[in-house]
Amino acid sequence: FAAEKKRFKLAWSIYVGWMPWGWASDQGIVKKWADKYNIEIEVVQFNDYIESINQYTVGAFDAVTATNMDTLAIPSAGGVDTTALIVGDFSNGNDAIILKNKTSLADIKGQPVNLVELSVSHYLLVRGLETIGLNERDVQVINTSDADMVAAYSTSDVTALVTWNPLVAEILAIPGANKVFDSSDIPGEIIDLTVVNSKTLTDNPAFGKALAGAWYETMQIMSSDSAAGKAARAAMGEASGTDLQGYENQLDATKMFFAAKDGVALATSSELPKTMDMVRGFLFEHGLLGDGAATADVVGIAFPDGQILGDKANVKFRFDTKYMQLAAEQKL
Amino acid sequence: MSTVSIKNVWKEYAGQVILEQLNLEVPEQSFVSIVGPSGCGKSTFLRMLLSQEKPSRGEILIDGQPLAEEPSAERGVVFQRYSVFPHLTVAQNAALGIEFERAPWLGKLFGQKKRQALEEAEHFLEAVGLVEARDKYPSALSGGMQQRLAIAQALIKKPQILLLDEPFGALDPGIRADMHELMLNLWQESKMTIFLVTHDLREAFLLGTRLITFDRLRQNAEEVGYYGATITYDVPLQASDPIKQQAEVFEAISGLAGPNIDSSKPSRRDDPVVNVTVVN
Amino acid sequence: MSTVSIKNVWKEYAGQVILEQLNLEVPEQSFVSIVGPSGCGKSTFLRMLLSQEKPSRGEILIDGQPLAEEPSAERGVVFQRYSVFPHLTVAQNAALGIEFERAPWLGKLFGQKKRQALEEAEHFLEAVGLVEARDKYPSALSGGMQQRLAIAQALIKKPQILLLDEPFGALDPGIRADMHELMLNLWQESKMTIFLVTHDLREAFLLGTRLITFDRLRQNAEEVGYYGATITYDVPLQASDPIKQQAEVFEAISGLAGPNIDSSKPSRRDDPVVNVTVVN
Amino acid sequence: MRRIINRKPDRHLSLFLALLPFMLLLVAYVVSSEIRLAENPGDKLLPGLEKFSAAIDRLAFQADKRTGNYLLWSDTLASLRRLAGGVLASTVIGALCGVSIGLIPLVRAGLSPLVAVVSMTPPLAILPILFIVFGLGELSKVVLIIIGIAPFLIRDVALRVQELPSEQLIKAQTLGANSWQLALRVVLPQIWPRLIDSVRLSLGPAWLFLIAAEAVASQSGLGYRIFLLRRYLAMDSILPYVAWITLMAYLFDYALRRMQIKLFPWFANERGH
Amino acid sequence: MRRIINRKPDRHLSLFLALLPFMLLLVAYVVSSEIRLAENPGDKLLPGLEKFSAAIDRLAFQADKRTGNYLLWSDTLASLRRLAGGVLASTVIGALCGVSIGLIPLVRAGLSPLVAVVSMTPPLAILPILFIVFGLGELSKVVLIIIGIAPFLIRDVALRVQELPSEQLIKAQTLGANSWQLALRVVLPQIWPRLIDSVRLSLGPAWLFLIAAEAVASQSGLGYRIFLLRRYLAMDSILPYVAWITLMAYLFDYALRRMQIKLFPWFANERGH
Ligand SMILES: Nc1ncnc2c1ncn2[C@@H]1O[C@H](COP(=O)(O)OP(=O)(O)OP(=O)(O)O)[C@@H](O)[C@H]1O
Ligand SMILES: Nc1ncnc2c1ncn2[C@@H]1O[C@H](COP(=O)(O)OP(=O)(O)OP(=O)(O)O)[C@@H](O)[C@H]1O
Ligand SMILES: [Mg+2]
Ligand SMILES: [Mg+2]
Repeated sequence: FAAEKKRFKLAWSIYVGWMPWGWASDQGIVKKWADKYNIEIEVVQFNDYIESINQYTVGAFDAVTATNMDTLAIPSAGGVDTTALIVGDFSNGNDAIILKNKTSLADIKGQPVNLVELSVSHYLLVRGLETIGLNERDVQVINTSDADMVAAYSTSDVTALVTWNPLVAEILAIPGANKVFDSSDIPGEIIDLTVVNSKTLTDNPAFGKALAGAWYETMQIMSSDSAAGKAARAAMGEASGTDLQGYENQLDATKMFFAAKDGVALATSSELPKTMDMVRGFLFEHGLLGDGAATADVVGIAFPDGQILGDKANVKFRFDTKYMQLAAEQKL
Repeated sequence: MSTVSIKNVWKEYAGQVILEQLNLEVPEQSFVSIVGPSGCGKSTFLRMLLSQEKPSRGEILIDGQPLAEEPSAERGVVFQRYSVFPHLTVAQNAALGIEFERAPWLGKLFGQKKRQALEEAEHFLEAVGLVEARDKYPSALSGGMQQRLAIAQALIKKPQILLLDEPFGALDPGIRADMHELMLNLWQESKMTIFLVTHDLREAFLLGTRLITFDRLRQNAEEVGYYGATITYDVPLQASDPIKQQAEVFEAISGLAGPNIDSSKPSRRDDPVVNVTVVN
Repeated sequence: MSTVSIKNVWKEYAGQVILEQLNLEVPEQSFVSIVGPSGCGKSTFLRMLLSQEKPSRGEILIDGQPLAEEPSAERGVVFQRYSVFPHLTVAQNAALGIEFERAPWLGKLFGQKKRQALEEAEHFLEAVGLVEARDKYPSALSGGMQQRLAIAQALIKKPQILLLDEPFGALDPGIRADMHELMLNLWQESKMTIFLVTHDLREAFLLGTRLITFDRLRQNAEEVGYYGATITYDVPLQASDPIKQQAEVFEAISGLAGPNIDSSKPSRRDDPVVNVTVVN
Repeated sequence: MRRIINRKPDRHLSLFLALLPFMLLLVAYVVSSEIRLAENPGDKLLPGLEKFSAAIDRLAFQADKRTGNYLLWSDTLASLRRLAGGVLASTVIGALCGVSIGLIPLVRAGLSPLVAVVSMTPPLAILPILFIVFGLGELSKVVLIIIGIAPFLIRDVALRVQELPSEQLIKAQTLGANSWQLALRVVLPQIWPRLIDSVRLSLGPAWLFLIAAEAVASQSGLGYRIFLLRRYLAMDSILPYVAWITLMAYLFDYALRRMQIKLFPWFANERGH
Repeated sequence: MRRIINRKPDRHLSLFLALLPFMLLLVAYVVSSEIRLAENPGDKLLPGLEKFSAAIDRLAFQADKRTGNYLLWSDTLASLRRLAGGVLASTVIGALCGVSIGLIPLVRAGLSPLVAVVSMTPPLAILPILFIVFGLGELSKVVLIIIGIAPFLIRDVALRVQELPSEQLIKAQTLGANSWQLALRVVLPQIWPRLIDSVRLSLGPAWLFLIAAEAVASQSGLGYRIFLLRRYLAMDSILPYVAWITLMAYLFDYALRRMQIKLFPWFANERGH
């Protein structure tokens, strides 16, 4: 049954690729689009990324910003049917493996590696190790909170770590820190999404349209070289605790899909199912698909072309290009 | 205006018998003086009358009814250790009982009513000589002043039964005499039943209509703890008797008033009080 | 074995004069009895002798030297309120002073030495009749027992100056007589100087070699706080005098021993102590 | 030679002694900072003192470009509002529940195990549930502070109530007090000054919980700012923020102490000062 | 009708009253869980009770695939070791500094402002500096607990020392005690039972800081596990962990209470029980 809603809530957290939500909300762009579709959208900023996903998962929010991996691991594995509404960007260097006073990834063997366990950093590490024929058992993973990563690096206990921006930039500024592997070596695998509860979306297409409209209007402004674009980027930088320069550095390591059609392209590419297969393999191995999971197939992932990875009867993660497509065609 | 019956009451602490076989019938309007060696259980006896402690055996009846299971306004008390309320000034301490009665909800009076309560309290403060210290907190009072405050506090409620545990111990003779007068007047006026524990035999005789003594009958070091104290003398007194006519009783009792005495040596002490009396 | 000189000492609390113009020369080996109405400043006077409080004006000399600025083992004390240590048993409380002396580092003796200290303490416990309560904690003692423990605790140190604040108030006549004996023996033995605050005039006469009274000379309600108490009588006593020979002094003093008396009405009280003495 | 317990410093010595450890800390900081900066002039961990003044100037006296607010003040205002709410509510709860538990055996039997258990539950571990129940707004932040410190206050107050001499309660009953009057006139007034002590002790934890709450979801507040700056290891801004929080907390502590002495003169005397 | 303050529940009623609120909480949980599960059978926030038993079985009684450890036990061991270190060290520090501050005016003048300031400093905000000084290993976790609770213990002990009747100190001095003996024989022994109360009150915060420390950098421990589990909202495992922490904390609390009564019989009597 279609339960029409009027009020919706979006949770976003502070990260380079999601800062536009905060700005769009501040600038009234979200409200403009919500008004257009005669709904209300509340945009809530989280400082704690995981908590924002958790709150989405337990139903406090209708939409949230998350990576492809965390979407699969938390809401989807938690039984919340979730649709990737907007494919915003993929990490293209934003996540990196850093060694202290060593220059080659192979040197990581046998070292303790500080990272946020079970996060995309962890995934990056595993993928990095694969490229040189190593495996997770060849290093010693130490869970370290992201907020303390920079400080942790300053101690002699830490010789290797994996983390994301802006922490990467801060650490690389310290003499002796060397980036030995980053997400540009596995392009398109760490994808930043804005995801929506599938049921809410089906019942209320207006919500999806308003979000997509607001997002791509914002993209257009921030990608322009005009004063307005620059001001937008400066504001986003400041909201994330840095300045224009710092924010643009982060953008440089991010493959933003300013144009809706680029997002559509990634979502429909043949690489995406392969990526998702690797991601779910990683999650399965680390017990993140639910401890009852016998295989990585428990959660079904649907792609725009109708292809389904995993359990067809239990599709909980859908890539849907419909709204991006509408945006690309200026039909919103 | 209450009779008190104590029926075969025993009290033990941690397996040690403190009091045993207490039997006592106290008619209404009695003024019972209690004397006995230090540590024999006089305060314990009062605590039982107050329902602060329960007898280990036996029962206490008031007007034929079992004692209420908790302290109540019918039974007032002045404790051996000063127990006034440290957070209230002298005047507030004195008026507290009135406030409890007249302000059932807040326990506090305001405006006209408050002034009236304070006035009534003032009357008692005057009687115990504390008017000038009206606004002091107990921490700024001398020991004797605190004790007098506790007395005023208890008297103001005019309880039916009043339990006094060495209330005048910290007072100088002058004030003490004032207190005696006050006490006797109130007693005659309100016809309450009073139990007074004191170490001053003279006081006991002067005030009481009846004198009872607590002591251990059997006593030797090995058996301590097996036998408690009990009532050894129970003497009716006539308030009008001149004290010196009671010299005989005095003598008999004074021989008992120490803890380590065995009854074979009735009086090896030269207590000045006794001496003076005996020479009369 | 110390002389005490008090030179024009005043004491004020919060702007209120409590004591004024105290002047006193006490030769060594004196036994000074102090009496006075409740709240006149007797305890305050002892607190100054103990260095617990400082005089507001004037000075106190001991053997010609200014009083040490802090309490010391030369000056022992028994406080008006029982002040024994709640965490130590009776025996441990009594032995504490010995332990402080012999175990400078730990304040605690062990083995043979400990047994010896406890034995010495036992001697004093016996004198105050607390041997049987040896292993009890103060919370399980009666008021009088705590007071006796405090006495034993102070005496065991044989201080040169001993300050006693109504130490016998909570004791029955029998025990009190024992305490008197004990006190006099110790005093004769160790030749200390004793200050005894008491409300029992008889006791004051019996024990003291000198009796001083504190009182306010000028007194009317409006002026309270402006005038403090001072020494009004200072009478030498001879321990050997029979008490009745001191009747005159007695009479004079008893007229003063109340707080609200103006000197024009010397004796309106019928204090039993006084009465009895006078009839002799 | 007086015993050390009797030697009281005069005003000047007191002030000197009080400042001494802070001076030492400052010197230690400056030295360590110099050493680190000599090795790496860009070191962010222990910035030089001049960096602090620049950061303080920026945060406190220049309007933020994005929002137009003076960050330090707007953050302070936001945080203080939450803190005040949480601490006041906790104090009221602490007084009410603490007195009930300490005074009424039936309530004690029923609630004291619950309070003990709640006080032992790490609130940060059940954040998701708290947020679901109380939402993500101001309420949840206040509630986190309450959950964090109220159990402590309750238990402390209950302990203090039980420490009142039993003679006092007996006495009040003989003066005719019913339970309610007794709580109101005998127990509560004696608990207030002790409650102030307890609140003083819980101010530190209250800030802790406030900062934790602000680090999860909020757009202003001192905790939020620290969280944001931490990722850049901007110690030149973080440390002034920390110092500011500490200063405020210390001033509250001081104010409470003065208040206790002013409002409850009998208490200071009882304590023997 | 007796006053409510005099009505003491018997053993059975006590037990019933103590369990009642927990029963109510359980019922509330089960009902809410049912409601949520009816909407989304995969709901992770309030899993059904059977999920808990499965999770407990997995965590406590089956070796972890990756490490071969029984997670619950190895985590518990790691955490308890840190907790014990931190609490013991804090207790010793609390007793020593608290007694010195409470007893010696010179120390009070010098240290009490410092302790007040430290107790107000949010430790989590200055973690980076702690790391530099104490490294990232076990030591820093223990130190975080100490920084978290020692100032509270110190201040509480100091307050308690100042509450001792001044007559006792005077009396001891007339018995010839020097400051050291006085601290050793008069003050400390009377502080122990009160210190136990203070430690009981600080157990909750101690766990809190332990969990926070383990969230920063570690490979084992209850706090580590909770944060890891939080990454995929595995409340079916988190809640048993929280319950387990609470249970242990409660047992410690209980043990401390028993110990206080056993070791310090005079204290319970003084308090009037
Ligand atoms: N801390 C204080 N602040 C203000 N006044 C005080 C303080 N301590 C004592 N006083 C006042 O000093 C006076 C003398 O008190 P003190 O205890 O010396 O009397 P006392 O002679 O020992 O009386 P008692 O025989 O009743 O023990 C009293 O009036 C009391 O109110
Ligand atoms: N809580 C207790 N536990 C164990 N024994 C106790 C307790 N309270 C009192 N006692 C013992 O009971 C006996 C009587 O005490 P009580 O206080 O009644 O004596 P008392 O006659 O009032 O003495 P005093 O004249 O000295 O006040 C004492 O020997 C005391 O040791
Ligand atoms: Mg008694
Ligand atoms: Mg006195």
